[in-house]
Amino acid sequence: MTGTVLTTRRVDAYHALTVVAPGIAERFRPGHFVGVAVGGPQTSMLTRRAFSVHDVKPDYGGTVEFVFAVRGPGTAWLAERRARDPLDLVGPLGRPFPLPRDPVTCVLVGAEHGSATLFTVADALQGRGCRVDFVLGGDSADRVFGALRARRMGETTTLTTEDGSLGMRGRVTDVLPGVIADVRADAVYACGPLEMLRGVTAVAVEFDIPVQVAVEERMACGIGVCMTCVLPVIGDDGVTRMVRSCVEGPVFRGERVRFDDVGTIPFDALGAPGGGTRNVG
Amino acid sequence: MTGTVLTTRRVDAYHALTVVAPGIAERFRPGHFVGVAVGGPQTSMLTRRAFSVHDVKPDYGGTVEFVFAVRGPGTAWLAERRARDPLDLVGPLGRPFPLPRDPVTCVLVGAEHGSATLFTVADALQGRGCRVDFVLGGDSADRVFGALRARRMGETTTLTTEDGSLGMRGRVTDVLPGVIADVRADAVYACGPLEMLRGVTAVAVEFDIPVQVAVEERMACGIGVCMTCVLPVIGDDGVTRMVRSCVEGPVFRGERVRFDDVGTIPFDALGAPGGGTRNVG
Amino acid sequence: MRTYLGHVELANPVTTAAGCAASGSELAQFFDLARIGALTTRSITMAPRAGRPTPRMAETPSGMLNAVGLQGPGVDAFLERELPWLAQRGVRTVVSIGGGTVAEYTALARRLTDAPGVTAVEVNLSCPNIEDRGRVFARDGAASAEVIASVRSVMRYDVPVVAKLSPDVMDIVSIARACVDGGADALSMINNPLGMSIDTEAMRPSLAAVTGGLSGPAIRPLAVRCVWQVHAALPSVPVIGMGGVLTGRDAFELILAGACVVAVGTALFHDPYACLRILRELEELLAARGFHRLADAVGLAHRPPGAPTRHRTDLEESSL
Amino acid sequence: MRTYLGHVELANPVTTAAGCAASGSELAQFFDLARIGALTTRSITMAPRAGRPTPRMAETPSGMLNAVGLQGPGVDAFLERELPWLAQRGVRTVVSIGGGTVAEYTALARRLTDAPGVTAVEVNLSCPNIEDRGRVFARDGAASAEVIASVRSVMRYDVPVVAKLSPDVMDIVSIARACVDGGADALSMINNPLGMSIDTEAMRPSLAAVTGGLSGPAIRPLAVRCVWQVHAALPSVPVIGMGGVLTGRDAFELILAGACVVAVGTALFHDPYACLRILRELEELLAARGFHRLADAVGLAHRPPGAPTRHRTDLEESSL
Ligand SMILES: Cc1cc2nc3c(=O)[nH]c(=O)nc-3n(C[C@H](O)[C@H](O)[C@H](O)COP(=O)(O)OP(=O)(O)OC[C@H]3O[C@@H](n4cnc5c(N)ncnc54)[C@H](O)[C@@H]3O)c2cc1C
Ligand SMILES: Cc1cc2nc3c(=O)[nH]c(=O)nc-3n(C[C@H](O)[C@H](O)[C@H](O)COP(=O)(O)OP(=O)(O)OC[C@H]3O[C@@H](n4cnc5c(N)ncnc54)[C@H](O)[C@@H]3O)c2cc1C
Ligand SMILES: Cc1cc2nc3c(=O)[nH]c(=O)nc-3n(C[C@H](O)[C@H](O)[C@H](O)COP(=O)(O)O)c2cc1C
Ligand SMILES: Cc1cc2nc3c(=O)[nH]c(=O)nc-3n(C[C@H](O)[C@H](O)[C@H](O)COP(=O)(O)O)c2cc1C
Ligand code: FES
Ligand code: FES
Repeated sequence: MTGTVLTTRRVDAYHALTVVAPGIAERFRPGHFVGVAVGGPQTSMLTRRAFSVHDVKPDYGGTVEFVFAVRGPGTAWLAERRARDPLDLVGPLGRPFPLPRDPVTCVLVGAEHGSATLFTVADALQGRGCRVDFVLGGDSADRVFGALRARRMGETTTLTTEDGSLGMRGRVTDVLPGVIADVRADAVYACGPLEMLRGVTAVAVEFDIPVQVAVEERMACGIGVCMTCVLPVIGDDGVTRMVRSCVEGPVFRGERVRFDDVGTIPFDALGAPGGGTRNVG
Repeated sequence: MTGTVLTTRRVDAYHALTVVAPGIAERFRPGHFVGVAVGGPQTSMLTRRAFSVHDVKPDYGGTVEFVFAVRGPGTAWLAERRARDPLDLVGPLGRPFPLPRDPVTCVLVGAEHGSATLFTVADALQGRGCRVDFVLGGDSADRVFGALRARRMGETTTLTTEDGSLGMRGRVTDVLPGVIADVRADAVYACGPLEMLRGVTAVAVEFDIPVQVAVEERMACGIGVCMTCVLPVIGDDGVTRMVRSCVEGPVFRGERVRFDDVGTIPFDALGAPGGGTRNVG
Repeated sequence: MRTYLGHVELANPVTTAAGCAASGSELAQFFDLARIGALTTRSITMAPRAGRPTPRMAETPSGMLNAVGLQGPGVDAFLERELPWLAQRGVRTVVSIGGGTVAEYTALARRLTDAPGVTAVEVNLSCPNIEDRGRVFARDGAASAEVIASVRSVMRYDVPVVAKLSPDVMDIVSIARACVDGGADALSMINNPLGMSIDTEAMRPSLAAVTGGLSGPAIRPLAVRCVWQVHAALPSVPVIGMGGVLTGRDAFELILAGACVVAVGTALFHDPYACLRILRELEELLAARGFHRLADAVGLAHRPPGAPTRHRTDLEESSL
Repeated sequence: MRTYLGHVELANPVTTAAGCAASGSELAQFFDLARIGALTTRSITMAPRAGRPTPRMAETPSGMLNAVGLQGPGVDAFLERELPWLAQRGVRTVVSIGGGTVAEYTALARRLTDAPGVTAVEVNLSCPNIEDRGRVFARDGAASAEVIASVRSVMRYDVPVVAKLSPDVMDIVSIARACVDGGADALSMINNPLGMSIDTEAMRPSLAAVTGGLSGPAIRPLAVRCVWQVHAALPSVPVIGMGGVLTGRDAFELILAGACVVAVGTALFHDPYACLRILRELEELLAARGFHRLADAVGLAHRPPGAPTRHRTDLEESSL
C-alpha cells in the first residue's frame, strides 16, 4: 500500500502528486478514487483523505496522479511531499463511471478540482468512439483545472468563472443548457461540489438525458465499513436508502440522488425514525 | 524558537544534530539542555524531548549541537531530520554545572550519551586552568561517545565497556576509584544513567571530594511548570524536598540526591503523606 | 494464540469492534475473515435503521467523532443475509445487539437463539433507554443488569453474553459488577465516550447530531484504565478490550491491563488490513518476550512490583 | 477583548489552567504575566504536599497523563510568598484550592478571604473526599454543592467562586446545576479524565501512581461537549473552558460552545508563550469574522440553524 512519490507539480491553484502504485494503476477505471494517509508516523490525523484519480500511467509499473487544493492540515501536508517521499495509498476505491455501449455524445462538466476526474473518463469515452465536449468552471481562472487539456481533447470546451477572469462569467450550470442543445448531447458526466451536481442534474433532467455524477461526502474509511459517507439515494425499487458514497458511489445517476435531502434522513427513507418503512425488511 | 538544522551526522550508535539557534547558543553554559519539539505539525507527540547541549559554535550567529540515541518515536523522528529542516527548540534550560574558582583537578565521568555533555564542561574547566581527566563508558565500543575527543582534551582518558569491546571490561564506577587516586582528583563531574550517578557519587563520597551530577528525569515541560520531573534532594537546611530536575537541576551535588529513594516520596520529605513535616511551612 | 471468551475458544485474540466492519463482506476483499479471532457485527436492531443525518464524522486530534446512529438493515435482513454469509465462510461471529427497551434487547436475543453461527452476543448498552427519558443503559447499573439478565435468560447456554460498557460513568467497576451479577459471561469495553467538535468556519457543531462518539488512539488511556480497574476488581471475568488500538503494541497494552480479547475499530478505517497486522505484531511482541501462551500475559501488569513475570500460568484454565 | 467572570472583568479571556503554571514566576521569564486575562494557581492545599512518586508523566496520543498529586508548598507559604509576588506584578490571580473534606476547603477559603490579590477562587472538586471512602467530590453533585456552598459562604462577596468539574461523571449538567444551586458564580471545565498507560517494555503501569489525569488535545472533544451541554442547560452561568487548547482556533471552539474564559494547560508545557500566542490568534480569528466583542461569540454555535450569527449582542451585559 505504500507508494513512492514520483513527481510533484503545481497547476495554478492546485497541487498534483504522481505516485508509483502499480497495484492501483492496474485496476483503475475512470471515477475511482484513492484514500491517502496523511501526516506521517505518529500523526494526530487518523482518517485517510479521499482524492479522485486524475491520471494513471504505465511508468515504473504503474503510477497514479491526483490533483488537490490545500484546504486543511491534511492537504497542507500533502502539498509538502517531494519526489521519493513514501505515500500510503489505498485503492482504487469506489464505483467507476458507467460508460455507454454506443458512440454517443457526452458533455463532461467539472467545477473546481472536480474537473481533474474527467480526463480519464473522456479518454475512455473517446476510446469507445464517443464525442466529448467539456464544460469546466471555477471561482477564478486559476481554479479552472485542465482548460488546456480539455481544449485539446474535447470537440468544444466552454469555460466559466464566477469572477469572469476566464471564459464566461457565471457557473457551469448557466452555460450547460446551451452546450447540451448545441452538441445534441446524449449524456452528461459531472464532478464538483454538491450544489453544482444538483444544478447539472436538473439541467439533464430537463433535457431528459442520463447524467452521472460523482459526489464527495465526508469519509472516514472509503471502504464501506464506517457508514459515515451516506446520502439519500432512490433505488431501482423506488425506495430511498441512506447509501454509502464510498462503495455504492461516488458515482450515481444524478436523478437518483435526493440532493435537496442531503444532510437529512428523508422521512420516507428505509429505516427513517418513525417513518412508514419501519419494520420493512 | 524555530531553528534550522545545519548539519546532521552519525557517530557510532548516536546521531548528532547541529541547529542554528543564536538565542540559545549565546546564553549557553555547560550543563544546559534544550527542549526539542518532535513530530512536526499535527503530530500526536505533545511533549518536548530534552537533550543536553553537546557543543555550541559561533557559526551563523550561533549553533547548538546535541547528540542522541534513537529510543522511541521522538528520537526516531529526529534521526530523520536533514540539513535545512526547521527544528523547534526551547533553551537553554536548567542550571549549568558550577565551576571551581581554582585550577583544580577534575575527573569527568560519562556513560552512554551522557558523555556528550562533558566536553563543554572540560573546555570551561581548562579555561580556568583545571586539569581534566576522562572516564567514559558504555555497553559496547559503539556506545562510548567521544573517546577520541576525550583523548585529545584530557590528561588521561580511561574507557570502559560492558562487553570489553573497548578499554576495560566493566563500568565507569569500576575504574573511577583508581583514576581518582592516580590523578589526585579534587572534584568529579558525572553524566549518565541514574544507577551510574549513584555509583559515581558513592565513590566521590568515599574519597571525600565534591561531585556534580546531571540527572535525567522524565520531563513534560523542562521549564518548571508541570512538576513531573521531581526527585528527592536534601537542601542546605537538611530538609528533603521533591525538587524539579529541570529548573533546580539537572545538575545537583551528588551527595544531596537521595538516589535510593528516587521513584518514591521519602517519608521525611517536606509534605510527604502523613509525614512528620506535614504542616511545616 | 488461542484465547477464551467464557468457554468459547477463539483461534486468536483479535476481533473487529462493533459497528466498524459493516456486514463483514466489505473487509473480505482485503483478507480472509476466518483468520481473525472473531468478527463483531454492527449493533443489530429490530427494525431497519437509516441512522443519523450527515455529517456523521469529524476528525479530532488522534481520534474521530462519529454519529452514525446504528444504521443497519434490521434483524430480519441480518439473519437472512449477513449472518449466513459469515457462517458459510466459517467466520466466528460476535453479534452485537442494540435496543431501546429491555423487551427489545430480549426479543433480539430470542431471534438469535436458533440462528446458526452466533459465537457470542455482545450487548451494546450505550443505547438510550426510551423508558427512562432516553438515559443510556450503560450509565445505570440496574438498567444494564436488567438487560443482561433478560438476554442471558433467553440465549442458549453455550453462547456467551458479553456486556459492552461505556466509559461515561462515575464508576465503571460498579456497572461491570452489576452486569456480571446480572449474568454477563464477559465484559467489553470501552464504547465511545461522548464528544463534540465545532467547525470554527461555519461556527456550528461539526456533526449533524451535534454530539458523537469519540474513538481512536485519543481514548486509549481511558480504555486501558477501564480494563485495568475492572480486571483488578473482577479478575476472573474475561474482558474484550478496545479503544484506540492501532498496533500490536497497543493490543498488548490492553492485554497487560487485563483483556483476553482485543477489538479493533477505528484502525480499520485507516488500514483495512489492521486486524491481521495487529495480530502479527502482537504475536511477535509476545514471542520476543518469551510468552508461550496469551493467557500468561493477560493482566500481567497487575502483578505486584518485583514479582516474576510468569506467575499467572494458571490463568488460561480459569479465564471464565 | 475583555470578558467577565461573574462581575469581575478580565482584560482578555485567556488564563492558565490550574496546576500548569507552578507558582507563576517560572512563566514570567517568558512573558509579562499581567498581559493574560488571569493566572490560575496550582491547587493550594492546607499543608505542604510532596505529591506522588515518579514517574509522574507519560505521553499518550495527542495527550499526556500526569499524576503530580498536588505537589505544593501549602497555604501558608502560598500566602507568604507566591500570592504577594503575583499581586505586586499586577497579575490577575485565580486561586485554585484543593481539600479532602468540606472543612478543609472552607478553611482554605477563609485563609484567602483577607488576602489581597485574589481575583477569584476556583474550587478543584477532583479531590478524593476522605469522609466518603475517597470518592472524588466532583463525581457527586451533593458533595460538590456542599463544598461550594461552604466556600461561597466564607468568601468575600466580590470574589467569584468557580466550581471546577470533572468529565468522569454520568451527567455533567446535573453536577453543574448542583454547584450553581450551591452558590457557584461560574463553572470551570474540564479537569483531567482518569486514564492510564502501560509501559509494554517493563510490562508495568507507566505512572508510579498507576492511573493519572489525561490532558491535551486528545480530550478537547470531551471538553467541547461538556461546555456545550452545560451552556445549553445554564446559559447565564459563565464558563471557563479548558482541555486541549493549543491554538486560537481551539480557544474559539470552546468559546463557540459557551466558554467566556479559556484556560491553557498542557500547551504551556510545549510552548511557554502559548497563552499570548493563543490570545493573538484568537483576536485575529474574531477580527476576521467581524466580531467586535468577545461576548458576541460566546455560545454562538448554539444558535438555531439559519439564525443570524450576531443575535446575541446582549450577552455581554447579562453574562453573570
Ligand atoms: C470521493 C472523493 C474524492 C475527492 N477528490 C478530491 C480531489 O480530487 N481533489 C481534491 O482537492 N479534493 C478531493 N476530495 C476532497 C478531499 O478529500 C478533501 O479536500 C480533503 O479530505 C481535505 O483534507 P484536509 O485535511 O486538508 O482538510 P480538513 O477539512 O481538515 O479535513 C478534516 C476531515 O474532513 C474530511 N474532509 C474535509 N473535506 C472533505 C471533503 N470535501 N470531502 C470529503 N472529506 C472531507 C477529511 O477527509 C478529514 O477527515 C474528494 C473527496 C471525496 C470524498
Ligand atoms: C535533562 C535531560 C537531558 C537529556 N539529554 C540527552 C542527550 O543528550 N542524549 C540523549 O540521547 N538523550 C538525552 N535525554 C533523554 C531523552 O530526553 C530521551 O531519550 C528522549 O526523550 C526519548 O524520546 P523518544 O520519543 O525517542 O522516546 P519515548 O520513550 O517514546 O518518549 C516518550 C516520553 O518519555 C520521555 N522520556 C523517555 N525517555 C526519557 C529519558 N531518559 N529522560 C527524560 N524523558 C524521557 C520523552 O520525553 C517523552 O515524553 C535527556 C533527558 C533529560 C531529562
Ligand atoms: C463509526 C463507528 C461505529 C460504531 N458503531 C458501534 C456499534 O454499532 N455498536 C457498538 O457497540 N459500538 C460501536 N462503535 C464503538 C466501537 O465498537 C468501539 O467500542 C470504539 O470505537 C472504540 O474502539 P476504537 O477506538 O478502536 O474505534 C462504533 C465506533 C465507530 C467509530
Ligand atoms: C501536570 C498537570 C497538573 C494539573 N494540576 C491541576 C491542579 O492542581 N488543579 C486543578 O484543578 N487542575 C489541575 N490540572 C488540570 C488542568 O488544570 C486542566 O483542567 C486540564 O489539564 C485540561 O486542560 P489542558 O488539556 O489544557 O491541560 C493539571 C493538569 C496537568 C496536566
Ligand atoms: S467512508 Fe466509510 S462507509 Fe463510506
Ligand atoms: S519538566 Fe516540568 S517541572 Fe520539570
